[in-house]
Amino acid sequence: MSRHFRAEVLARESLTPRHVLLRLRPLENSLTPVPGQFYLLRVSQTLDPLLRRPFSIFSFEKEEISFLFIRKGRGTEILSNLRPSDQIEVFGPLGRGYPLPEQEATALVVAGGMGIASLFPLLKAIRKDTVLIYGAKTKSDILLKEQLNSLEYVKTIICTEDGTEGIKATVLEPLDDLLQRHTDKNITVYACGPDGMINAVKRMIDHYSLKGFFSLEERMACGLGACLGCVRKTQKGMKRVCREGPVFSGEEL
Amino acid sequence: MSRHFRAEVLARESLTPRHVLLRLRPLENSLTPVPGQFYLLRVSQTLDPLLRRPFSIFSFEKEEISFLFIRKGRGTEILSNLRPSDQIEVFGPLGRGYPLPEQEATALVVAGGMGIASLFPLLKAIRKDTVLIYGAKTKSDILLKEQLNSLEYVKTIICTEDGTEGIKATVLEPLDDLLQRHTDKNITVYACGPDGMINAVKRMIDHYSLKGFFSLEERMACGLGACLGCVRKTQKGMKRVCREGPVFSGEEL
Amino acid sequence: MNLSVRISSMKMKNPVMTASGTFGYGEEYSEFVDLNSLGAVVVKGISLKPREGNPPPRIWETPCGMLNSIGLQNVGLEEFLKFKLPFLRQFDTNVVVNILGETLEEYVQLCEALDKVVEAIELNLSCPNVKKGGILFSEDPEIFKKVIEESRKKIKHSVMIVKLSPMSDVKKFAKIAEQEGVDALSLINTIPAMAIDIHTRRPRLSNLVGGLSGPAIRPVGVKMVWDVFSTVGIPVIGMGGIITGEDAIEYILAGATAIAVGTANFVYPDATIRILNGIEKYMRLYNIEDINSLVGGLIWEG
Amino acid sequence: MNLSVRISSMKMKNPVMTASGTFGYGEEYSEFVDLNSLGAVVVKGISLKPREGNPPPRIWETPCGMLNSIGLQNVGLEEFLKFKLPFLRQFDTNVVVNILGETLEEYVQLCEALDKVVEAIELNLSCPNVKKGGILFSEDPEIFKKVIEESRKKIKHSVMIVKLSPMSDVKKFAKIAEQEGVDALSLINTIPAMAIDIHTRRPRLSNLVGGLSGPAIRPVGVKMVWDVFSTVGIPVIGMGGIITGEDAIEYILAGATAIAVGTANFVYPDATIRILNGIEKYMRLYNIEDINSLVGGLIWEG
Ligand SMILES: Cc1cc2nc3c(=O)[nH]c(=O)nc-3n(C[C@H](O)[C@H](O)[C@H](O)COP(=O)(O)OP(=O)(O)OC[C@H]3O[C@@H](n4cnc5c(N)ncnc54)[C@H](O)[C@@H]3O)c2cc1C
Ligand SMILES: Cc1cc2nc3c(=O)[nH]c(=O)nc-3n(C[C@H](O)[C@H](O)[C@H](O)COP(=O)(O)OP(=O)(O)OC[C@H]3O[C@@H](n4cnc5c(N)ncnc54)[C@H](O)[C@@H]3O)c2cc1C
Ligand SMILES: Cc1cc2nc3c(=O)[nH]c(=O)nc-3n(C[C@H](O)[C@H](O)[C@H](O)COP(=O)(O)O)c2cc1C
Ligand SMILES: Cc1cc2nc3c(=O)[nH]c(=O)nc-3n(C[C@H](O)[C@H](O)[C@H](O)COP(=O)(O)O)c2cc1C
Ligand code: FES
Ligand code: FES
Repeated sequence: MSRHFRAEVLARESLTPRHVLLRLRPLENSLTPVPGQFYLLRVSQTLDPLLRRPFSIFSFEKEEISFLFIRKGRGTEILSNLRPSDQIEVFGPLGRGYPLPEQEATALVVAGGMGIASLFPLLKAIRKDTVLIYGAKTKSDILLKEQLNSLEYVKTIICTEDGTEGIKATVLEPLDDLLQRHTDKNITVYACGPDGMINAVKRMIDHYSLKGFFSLEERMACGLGACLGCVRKTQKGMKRVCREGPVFSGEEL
Repeated sequence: MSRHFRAEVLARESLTPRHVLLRLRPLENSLTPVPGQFYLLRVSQTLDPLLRRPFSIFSFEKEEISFLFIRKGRGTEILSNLRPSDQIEVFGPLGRGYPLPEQEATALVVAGGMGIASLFPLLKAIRKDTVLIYGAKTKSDILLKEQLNSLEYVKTIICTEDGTEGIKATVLEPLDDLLQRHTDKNITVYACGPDGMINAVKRMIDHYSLKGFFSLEERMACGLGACLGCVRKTQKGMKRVCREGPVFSGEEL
Repeated sequence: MNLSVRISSMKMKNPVMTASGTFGYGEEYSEFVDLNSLGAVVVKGISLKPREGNPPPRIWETPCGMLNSIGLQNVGLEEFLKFKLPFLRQFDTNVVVNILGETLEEYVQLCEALDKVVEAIELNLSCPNVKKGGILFSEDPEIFKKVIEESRKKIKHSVMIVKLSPMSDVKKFAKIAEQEGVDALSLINTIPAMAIDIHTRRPRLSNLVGGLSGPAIRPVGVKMVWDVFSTVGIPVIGMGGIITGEDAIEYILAGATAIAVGTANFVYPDATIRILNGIEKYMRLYNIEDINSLVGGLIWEG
Repeated sequence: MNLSVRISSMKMKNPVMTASGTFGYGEEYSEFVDLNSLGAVVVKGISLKPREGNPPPRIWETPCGMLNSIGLQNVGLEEFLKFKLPFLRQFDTNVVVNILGETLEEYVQLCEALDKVVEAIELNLSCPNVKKGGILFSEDPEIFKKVIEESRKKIKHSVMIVKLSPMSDVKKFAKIAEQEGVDALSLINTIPAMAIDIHTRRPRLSNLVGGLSGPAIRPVGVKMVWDVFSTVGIPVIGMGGIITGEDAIEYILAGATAIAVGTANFVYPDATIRILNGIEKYMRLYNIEDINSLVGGLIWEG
């Protein structure tokens, strides 16, 4: 059982022309991840691109592990050209995932764009009523509609910046709405998305004195806390996103 | 009609575990090569490996162009993993090929190991009685036996160093034999193979005052005569294998 | 959209040049590249007399790069003027001659012979100075200064470019060159490097040491261009590992007024045109009217 | 088959070390690498006081390489001795501490504190000297000599290693180090470089400049190791872009008695072990009894 193993491509599905679901079959026993943890995938057999690319665990079963990503640069481009039976080197699970909400607490999940990839397994794991606020630029960036609908405990509020799907708003407006209406302070907020969104959500939960967990992204090399490449400044100094994160609590940030 | 075009992989056939026949379909019109000319293939979509790899034309038809190569290092390894419908960038034909024997002359073709790849299309083009002396280390390095048998004008003498196929000899012994018996001086010798063999054949034809053409290999970058990377010292100074060669006449060398 | 730039008095229709030694004498690539569409063609380094160069093997591939030790092979000044230059003169582009010498006098003579004959002369000073026991002209500030001073006297009409070696303190050498009245600087030349065949235990290059070029060195080139751009007032020609238009823009933002394409020509015979197209695409994307507005456009509050 | 080598008085069971800054304090990789099987663990550069380093972003990928500008972040001497060293002491391997200072005094104090405590001390002199207006200790021969001289006085038991910067005349600096009684040299450190995001026009690293490492620089490292090996008599530790056992052999043939694995750890968490296995495989293939017989084994009649 090692955190470094080979896997075989089962399928590469295009959710949209830019969004890819990569389904892999581990060729060795691997550790069970917690939602919010991530893996480093080696994208090339050659030395270019050199570094591995980090992706949140999207789903994990005994015989299948999958990642959901957006084609962005060279690495994700190569990954999106993988074909069934190709092999790939996988390194993980790494980092700290999302802690589940405490017994009495309700979860409020805020996903910006690709943040949904990291939060989706959390939504599946929280087996009680949960609200998801899911925002993106436009209709075609809203993924997994069916899968979200089929999560029985989850109520989803979709918003797009241009109003082409759901309400025309950023995630912040429905979030503020909800928080204002719920005087119950036992809410735990989970957020993953662009830095701007993270900062705004953080300010909001501070304002309402709520508990929150935030997943951050930073460029990575080692994934193990050794190179000090992926740090973020926190209340307690520089913290490694790959080791102390990627999920940080509101107090830490 | 450009010498730089894309092609689609039709098939990658393994003649032996180490010898690969790569059959391509040009996606643009391309120029008709002469036997002995070569192409530079780009092996990777990424920047590593960076340089193109040179291969002699093995066969050329309107809809198909193919190369025969041995897996040697990183480049040929990647090429041998290509699959049908993959695309690849092809650059050629480049250099000077073999001139056909003159009207009255008989051709004597000497192939050492992979030299057969460059000489096979020549054997097909010389439409008169020709002797091929084809040597290699061992039985499994002797390729194309059936195809050679089906060339009606060609009489093939196979030799292996360990005697596992044909006669136990290097190409030099049957060659010397033949040349001693043929007092007719109107023989043109064609040779392609390792440098040691080329040098020995060259000495031999000089001894018998025969005409000869030799195909050389040197590491290449541009393939166009611009970088001066691929030179060989000749009677007339440094000559570029990619431009003045790869086929040189006996007098030049 | 304006793509034209000036390297001192040399006007170029766009900032794309070829890097010396990688584009032959232009002719070799003319089937793939319309030479009329290049800002300038920089030819293989020319010496007074023809030279044979090093024995093979002369090149070796390395991760994202290559080594070369051509060793100054070239046709010599006379043949260049007689056969190579007339070919290039058919095209509406600037001709830049890179020159190589083994003594101070050779540089001076070459400058004298080429002044006014070509639009620009680029001094490659990464050659061993035979009179000073093989030390490179680019290594010792005194020798460096002396060659430039004497060459400057002979270059009255053409643009004088000095090519900097990455193995020196580029800021220091750039300042010396500027003080001596050089019109423009080009950089970087290849980085000395070597490789060994572990099976034969012999060097991969007959000459043992070669110059590393290609994408591997790009981040080093970008930094040095920025360093020189921040130090001197004369225009900089940037090169080292440029493969795409985006790489070219990176160099321009770092301070290059023009850029040169080297090893990329081996990867794509029409690399210069691809790069030119890539530059135009970027300018359209960001609505850049004038390429000159990008030069040194790096945003940095350091 | 003998794989053991000696770096002065430090005996190593094999020539595989880790490169400072790429292997944390050993602990981080102990799940993937049995630290007992390494020749030595070289830890992240330590300074007297803990340091925060540069703000992110600190790394950027380049063709076959990467840039880093960690900026000396480390736990500081005290915490290292209290928490990091005891962990490493559980293993049967040598511990080498890479040290960083901003003044001559800091180097001297670090040497004093670490002498005898660890098997070897590696001076990283590619740090800016705050007292001399930020000039690097590795840049100026006088300053370089001075730090070594003073540090040497404090290192009485441990092996003293000086790490050379590729941005200097390595032969010259190697000679100075040898004359000052340094026990071994290590090279190369990263090459200063930079990259620009052409879309935002801002540097890819918050610090603008970073160090280039990885396979891209291997041919430069091999040459410098050969240059230093040919110049001095003390052992050389080679590094720069070693990814496979074959790369390690290349460095050894160029003159490295031991080699260090840096960026490769990020490509494969068990890179050190893979490299060790690769070295053994090569030795078996060629029936090499003793790894020491390969050191500087390049065949070259130059
Ligand atoms: C912990 C973590 C989890 C992630 N999970 C997902 C996910 O589930 N789905 C998804 O689509 N994306 C995810 N990302 C972002 C993803 O890693 C990048 O989009 C990807 O690395 C881009 O690679 P590229 O080669 O295509 O892009 P390029 O821009 O060409 O990459 C260049 C370099 O920058 C790095 N890089 C670029 N963008 C990012 C980024 N946002 N974060 C970190 N490094 C980056 C690359 O890894 C590479 O080293 C995650 C990032 C982190 C840190
Ligand atoms: C004109 C010409 C025609 C050729 N035709 C054929 C052919 O039809 N079939 C065939 O099997 N081989 C042929 N070769 C040899 C073939 O080019 C090499 O085997 C191939 O480049 C090896 O690449 P690699 O990456 O697998 O090997 P590596 O050893 O990893 O290559 C490293 C570098 O060395 C170069 N190199 C290695 N061996 C040679 C060589 N023998 N000649 C030139 N460059 C070399 C590579 O191109 C590359 O740049 C020909 C070579 C030349 C010059
Ligand atoms: C094969 C080859 C030959 C070269 N010859 C010369 C030369 O004659 N004069 C010179 O100044 N630079 C020469 N160079 C250096 C290039 O002009 C350029 O500075 C260097 O290759 C970096 O650019 P690149 O990475 O784009 O190739 C040569 C480079 C290569 C690869
Ligand atoms: C992330 C990172 C951090 C580094 N930190 C240090 C350091 O603290 N001290 C030091 O001397 N070298 C440091 N180095 C340089 C390496 O030790 C090594 O010299 C260099 O990376 C070349 O080897 P490589 O190409 O195998 O990585 C660091 C390199 C990297 C990539
Ligand atoms: S990626 Fe190396 S410390 Fe986080
Ligand atoms: S490969 Fe460039 S001259 Fe032949």
